Amino acid sequence: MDFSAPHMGFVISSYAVTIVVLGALALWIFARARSVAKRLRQLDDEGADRRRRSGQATA
Amino acid sequence: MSSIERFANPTRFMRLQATVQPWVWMITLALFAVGLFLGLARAPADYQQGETVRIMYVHVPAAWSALMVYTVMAVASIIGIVFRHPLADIAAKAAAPIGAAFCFLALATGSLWGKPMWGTWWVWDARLTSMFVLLLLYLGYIAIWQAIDDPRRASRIAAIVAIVGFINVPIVKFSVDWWYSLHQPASVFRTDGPTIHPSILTPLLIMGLAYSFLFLALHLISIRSEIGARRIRQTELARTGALQ
Amino acid sequence: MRIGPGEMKSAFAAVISRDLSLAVRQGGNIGTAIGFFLTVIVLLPLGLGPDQQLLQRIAPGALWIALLLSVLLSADRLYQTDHDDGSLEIMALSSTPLEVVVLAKASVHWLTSGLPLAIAAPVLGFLLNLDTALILPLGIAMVTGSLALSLLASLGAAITVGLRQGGLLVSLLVLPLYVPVMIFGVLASSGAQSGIDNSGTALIILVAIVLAALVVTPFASAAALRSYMR
Amino acid sequence: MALWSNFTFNDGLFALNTARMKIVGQQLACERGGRLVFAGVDFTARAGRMLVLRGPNGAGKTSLLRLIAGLSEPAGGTLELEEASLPPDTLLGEHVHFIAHQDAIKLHLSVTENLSFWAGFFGGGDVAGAMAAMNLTALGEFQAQRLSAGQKRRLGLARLALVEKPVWLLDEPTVGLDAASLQLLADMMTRHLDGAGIIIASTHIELPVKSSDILDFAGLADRAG
Repeated sequence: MDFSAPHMGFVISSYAVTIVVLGALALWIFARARSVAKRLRQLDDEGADRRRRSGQATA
Repeated sequence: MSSIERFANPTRFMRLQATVQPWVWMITLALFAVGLFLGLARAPADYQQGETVRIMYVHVPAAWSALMVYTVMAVASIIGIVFRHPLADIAAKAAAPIGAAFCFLALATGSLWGKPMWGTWWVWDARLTSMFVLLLLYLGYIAIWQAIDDPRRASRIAAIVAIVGFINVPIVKFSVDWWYSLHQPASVFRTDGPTIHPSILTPLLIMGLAYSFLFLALHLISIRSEIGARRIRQTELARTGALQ
Repeated sequence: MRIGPGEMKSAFAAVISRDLSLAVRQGGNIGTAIGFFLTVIVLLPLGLGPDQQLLQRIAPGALWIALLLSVLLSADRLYQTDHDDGSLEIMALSSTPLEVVVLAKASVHWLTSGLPLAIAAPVLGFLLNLDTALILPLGIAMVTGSLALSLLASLGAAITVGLRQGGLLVSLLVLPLYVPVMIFGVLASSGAQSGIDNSGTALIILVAIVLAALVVTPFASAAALRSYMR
Repeated sequence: MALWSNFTFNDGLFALNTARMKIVGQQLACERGGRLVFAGVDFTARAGRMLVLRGPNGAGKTSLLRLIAGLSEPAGGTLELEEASLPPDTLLGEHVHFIAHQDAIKLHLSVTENLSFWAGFFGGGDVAGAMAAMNLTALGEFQAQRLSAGQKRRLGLARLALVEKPVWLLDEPTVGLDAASLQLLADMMTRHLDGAGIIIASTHIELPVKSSDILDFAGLADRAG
């Protein structure tokens, strides 16, 4: 590849924009996956707590 | 409760996804490595367009994938509406932002390619125009999901939007081609067709495959998140209901 | 199903006559459509300059844009009152399929916006220096194409009927569906303006698009309306 | 509507004989917006009797009526139409009069025009009789927007007398009615029950209608968890 070729800026920009957009998309998807997993764990813990407490109450 | 039954299948999906995910990522990365190597280091520069032709390796696969993802979305919507399968609705919803990103990339790189070729950032060329309409279809679909609160209702309405849009895509393509050929008979340049040289075609196809696998990888994670989000919603609703 | 064709016809007629008299009494639809149409036609030369040649060249396209926007704007709230006052639910509970109701309402919308505009457009075309040879083809293309425009706009209205911020969404959803109608509508009304005369073929394709819309939109709209009732 | 495929039909006579008709709901559950409104609701509505739904706001009375009408689908349980002489592919929806909170009237049409529209839509109906039943005859030429709230309600209720349908689902039909109109409604309901019709109604006040069963929603919300 010849980096001194004319219009090389356009080639680099299009690869850059691809990396930025796909990277942002992936990061957004990862972040969402992480926050959903975290909230699920939280809810699970709360649910377990609640069950334990109600179990003690009836015991 | 009925939700256990409803998520029986999603649970199976979660297990499958966890096993498959690392392999999909490996294949994706390998395809990108090979495709970029062949496209950037091995393939020759075009005798007419010079190095600019290399934009093709990110532009064309993005356009292909945008169309493919819309097809996936429409098929999932049909399955969702006919068989009332919640996983299909979720799959359709999860595909949309990824497809929209591909579509946006096709437009952005197309415009970056157009500037040196045509001297302007935007041309109402048949291909770019169809892509633009496809982006609008994606945005409309995403907006419907945003606008409707109840996921079951949203999935129905969004499915109708996706299916009608899917019927619309070939009609738009046909009409835009007609319109463009009438206003400007000769195509400025061609990126596909039988004249393409194998040294260019091979990396192009590999990049196309790489994009498809990237979609698969991201789609699987998104579906997983969406299933989780629905569980959260349901649990929270049940708990606030119990607190009343 | 046990529904007699007579019952369906009477329901169809009932909706049409009710909505027509409502449209005449309230004047909402017709007023919006004509007002918007005139606005575009008058503002265009003011924005582009009075060059007669230029205006003549863009006249068919400009008239189509005006038609399209007017139809879209007046269709926005097509099902709103029926949805809000509970009529739609009663209709859904009858033996008449909701698809018939959708067709009736789209027809009324066409009769009160698309049709009058399609008839008025060639006449108003003189403001844009429209080629007199194009008056008839433009009229025919617009009467035909506005059918598809009304059907598609009613689909957009059905999809957003239960939503508060429906306006923007309707435009976003309907715009892609309008692209083919726009293209073939303008081609069918421009005669040989762009070189070869393709208006005959374009008109046939326009008719095909109308038929496709006639098949798809009642089912899609009825399905959307039902989802909002659940 | 898909719900009515849940109905079983025991005989296939093509005459609409409702004398032995029963609507039976078993362990019904209803979900709205992902939230469980109620669960485990059992009821039987018999021909010639009125089933009154009682309970606090938000208990799901309206949701149950919409479920029976076929406007929504149950999240669990079954709804059955028993011993009805309806053809097996009938949609119950078309045999139902549903009076909801909205009166389904057009403000820019006159009283007569409003009823004539519904008569036309249903393929025929007794407009004059319906107006007489709810004492609207004198108001015939008035535009609906000039009516008071109670008069609008009466216009909405007049639909009941317009076309004969075996099942009436009434959601708070008495709201806004004065004593005289209440009596008109009660008379209309009594006539319907005497003709072996079914009425399921949610109401806060005692209606002067004989032979009613009560389904109490109080306490059902607790079972929803």
